[in-house]
Amino acid sequence: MEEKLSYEEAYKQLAEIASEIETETVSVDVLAEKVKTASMLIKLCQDKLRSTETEVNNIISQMGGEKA
Amino acid sequence: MEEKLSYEEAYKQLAEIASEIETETVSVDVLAEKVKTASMLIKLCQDKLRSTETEVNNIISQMGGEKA
Amino acid sequence: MEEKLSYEEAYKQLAEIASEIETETVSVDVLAEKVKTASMLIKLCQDKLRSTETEVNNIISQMGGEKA
Amino acid sequence: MEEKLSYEEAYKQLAEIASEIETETVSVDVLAEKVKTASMLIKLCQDKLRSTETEVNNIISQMGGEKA
Amino acid sequence: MEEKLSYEEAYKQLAEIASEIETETVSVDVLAEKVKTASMLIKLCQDKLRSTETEVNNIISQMGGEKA
Amino acid sequence: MEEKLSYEEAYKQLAEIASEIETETVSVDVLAEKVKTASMLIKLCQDKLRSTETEVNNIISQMGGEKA
Amino acid sequence: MSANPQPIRLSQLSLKIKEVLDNSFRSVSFWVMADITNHLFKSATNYHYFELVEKDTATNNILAKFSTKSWGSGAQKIKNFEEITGQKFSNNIQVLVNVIIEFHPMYGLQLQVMDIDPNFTLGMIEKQRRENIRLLLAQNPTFIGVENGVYWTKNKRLKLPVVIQHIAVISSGSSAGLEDFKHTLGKNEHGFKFKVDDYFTQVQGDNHADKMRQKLIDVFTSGIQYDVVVITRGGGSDTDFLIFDNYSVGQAIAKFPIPIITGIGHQKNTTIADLMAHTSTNAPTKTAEFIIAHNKRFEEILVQFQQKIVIKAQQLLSVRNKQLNDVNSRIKEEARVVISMNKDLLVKYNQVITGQTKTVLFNKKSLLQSISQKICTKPVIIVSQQLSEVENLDKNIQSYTKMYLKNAKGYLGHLEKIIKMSRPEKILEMGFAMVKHKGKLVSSASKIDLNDDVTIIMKDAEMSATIKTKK
Repeated sequence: MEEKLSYEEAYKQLAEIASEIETETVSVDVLAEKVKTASMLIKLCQDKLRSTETEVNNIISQMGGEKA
Repeated sequence: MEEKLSYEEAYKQLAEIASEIETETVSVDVLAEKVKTASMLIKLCQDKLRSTETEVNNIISQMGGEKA
Repeated sequence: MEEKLSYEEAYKQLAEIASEIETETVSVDVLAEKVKTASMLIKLCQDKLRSTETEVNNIISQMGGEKA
Repeated sequence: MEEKLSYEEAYKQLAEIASEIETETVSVDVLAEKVKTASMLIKLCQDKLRSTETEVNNIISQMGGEKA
Repeated sequence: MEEKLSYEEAYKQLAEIASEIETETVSVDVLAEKVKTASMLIKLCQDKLRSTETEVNNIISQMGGEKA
Repeated sequence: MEEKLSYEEAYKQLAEIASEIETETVSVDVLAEKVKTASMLIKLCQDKLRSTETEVNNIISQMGGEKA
Repeated sequence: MSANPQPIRLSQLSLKIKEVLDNSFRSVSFWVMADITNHLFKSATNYHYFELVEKDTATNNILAKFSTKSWGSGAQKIKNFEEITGQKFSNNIQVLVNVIIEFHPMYGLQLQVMDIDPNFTLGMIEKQRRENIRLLLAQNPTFIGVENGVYWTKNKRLKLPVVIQHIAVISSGSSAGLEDFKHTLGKNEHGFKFKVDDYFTQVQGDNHADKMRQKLIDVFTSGIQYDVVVITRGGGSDTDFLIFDNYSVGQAIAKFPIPIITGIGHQKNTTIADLMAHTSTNAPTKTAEFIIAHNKRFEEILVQFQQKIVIKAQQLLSVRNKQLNDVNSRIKEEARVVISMNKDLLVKYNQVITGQTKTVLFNKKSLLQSISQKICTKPVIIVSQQLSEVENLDKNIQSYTKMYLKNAKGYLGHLEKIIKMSRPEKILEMGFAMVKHKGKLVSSASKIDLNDDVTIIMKDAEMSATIKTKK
């Protein structure tokens, strides 16, 4: 997911998470995970906005590495 | 059972027990047992809430730190 | 019989006896026996109730302790 | 016969005799005999009532004792 | 015959005799005899009544004694 | 014949004679004879009445005696 | 004309012509519509050299042609014209010019432009522009249209990516506009980074339209996923913007599959390119600002999401916490209620059983006592009633018997009286006499004959007599 994460996809996921949390349809069981994902998506987008193509690729490959 | 019980499921069971006791469909014979189950479920939910809260706060403080 | 009698069953029998005595439909021939049974059922219910109360109070005080 | 006569049966017979005497449908020839039977039935009922009362009082006093 | 005559029968005959004499349907030839019979029947009834009275009083006094 | 004549028979014959005389169908020559017969019958009846009265009074006085 | 007259010098001829022309045209000028060809501008002397021609509209054959020049105030007018119209004074434009006619012995007949009407050209441009718009609408209904007076195109309907980071720029190489654009992007205060690919082409002159169209195709065929295409041209002294009103450029923009942002430093009318593009700005720096603002907006949305998620997550936890506490207290309370209720019920039953049992026994005793009383009292009454009835019968029998005997005596006395009254002695006493005949009492004289002896019996004597007469 992260490899190909576009701003659109990030936006969509963030909007979903925000809506789920707002409407309290998110379970407590996954709330922390959702918040974490959201924070990660925001960070990723912010980094990407301020990075050149090369830097972005580095960030993404690092993150990919962490996940693996 | 406790290990795998989700917060939502635990809460649902709690609400059912509360409703049963409230509508007096619970027999005195099983009242103590029901209250015991409830106490266990409450503990489980509280633990889950607290750990989620801690986790969420950690994420938030990390986010705040980066933003500042 | 007493050992296996549930609170509900005991209570039900008690209610029946009380109703018979209240409406004076009970025969004098069996009155003493009925009163004896009733006294036994009351004792049984009281014991069960007391033990349930103790148990419930213990659970609740444990819960309270954890919450404080 | 007396031994096995229930209170209810005895009372019923007694009531019949009382009714006969009251409506004067009893013959003088058997009047004394009827009165004798009645007196016997009254005795039987009184005895049964007294013994029931004693028994009931015992049970009740025991119940009260436990309750206090 | 007299021995086996019931009070009811005796009273009935007595009443018949009285009626016969009153309506003068009895012959002079048997009048004395009828009066004699009547006198005998009266005696019989009175005796029976008195013995019944005594007997009943005895029973009642016994009952009273027990009741007191 | 006279001895065996009942009061009823005697009274009946007497009444017939009286009736015959009254309706004057009797001839003068038999009248004396009828009157003679009648006076004899009257005597018989009077005797019977008297003896019955005496007898009845005796019975009654005996009864009264017993009653007193 | 007579042939071969006195020859004159060429200069004399040209003088004669000049004289004629001067006589005819010296004090007049003409407003002439014509096309320009062979234009040459000497900026040092501010001289325009060109030809005014008229072409046949059908055949395009030249119908008339004059060598023309303009300088001085005329050249100044042309400069004004260029500024007003945004149309460079050059070949192949149609103009309305005020000309005077000059004849020069050396250069021959020439027209000099004294004035030029910018409005005519503006009208022509506008006319052409409108025609182009009309054609665009008419010929490309699938991707160009107008709704409520507003144009839509396929490009306009594309969604801008949430972030614009990879940009293809179509501009003329090393133009000030491009520099402005890149500079503004590069120095943005948020630190956003961009990747800009240049696609150079001439961005002026109607005749370069095909090249610009080709550049768009190049962008498309590059295979690079550009976020947007920027078409930019700075303002400056250049006045030729006709390329942006070109039909084929407009058409290419309208159906281009990547959002196009125009940044054309244009003071005048919005160009067709602006109308067809996704977004139009009026300067390259504005385009850059637009893009930065767009990205900033996205970042703001991210921040908003962040805030919302943080707040709502905490709210959610707090709500769940409250729910849990509520359920907890409910269960505690209700468990106690259940127990206390059951206790009360047991107490009630206890009371019912102890209290009511005594009542039951008391009631049974009362019933028994009342029956017992009935049985004790009533028989005595019955016996005493019977005794008095028997006594009454006794008395009645006595009195009935006495009455009976008295009556019997009475009946007998009555009969006795009747019989006594009928005795013969009683009749004799009343004065009657009886007659005996042959020893028998007779009541009829039928059997007594004359002279029979009869006995007459009276009260006090019997007498014998003989019948003497009989009637």
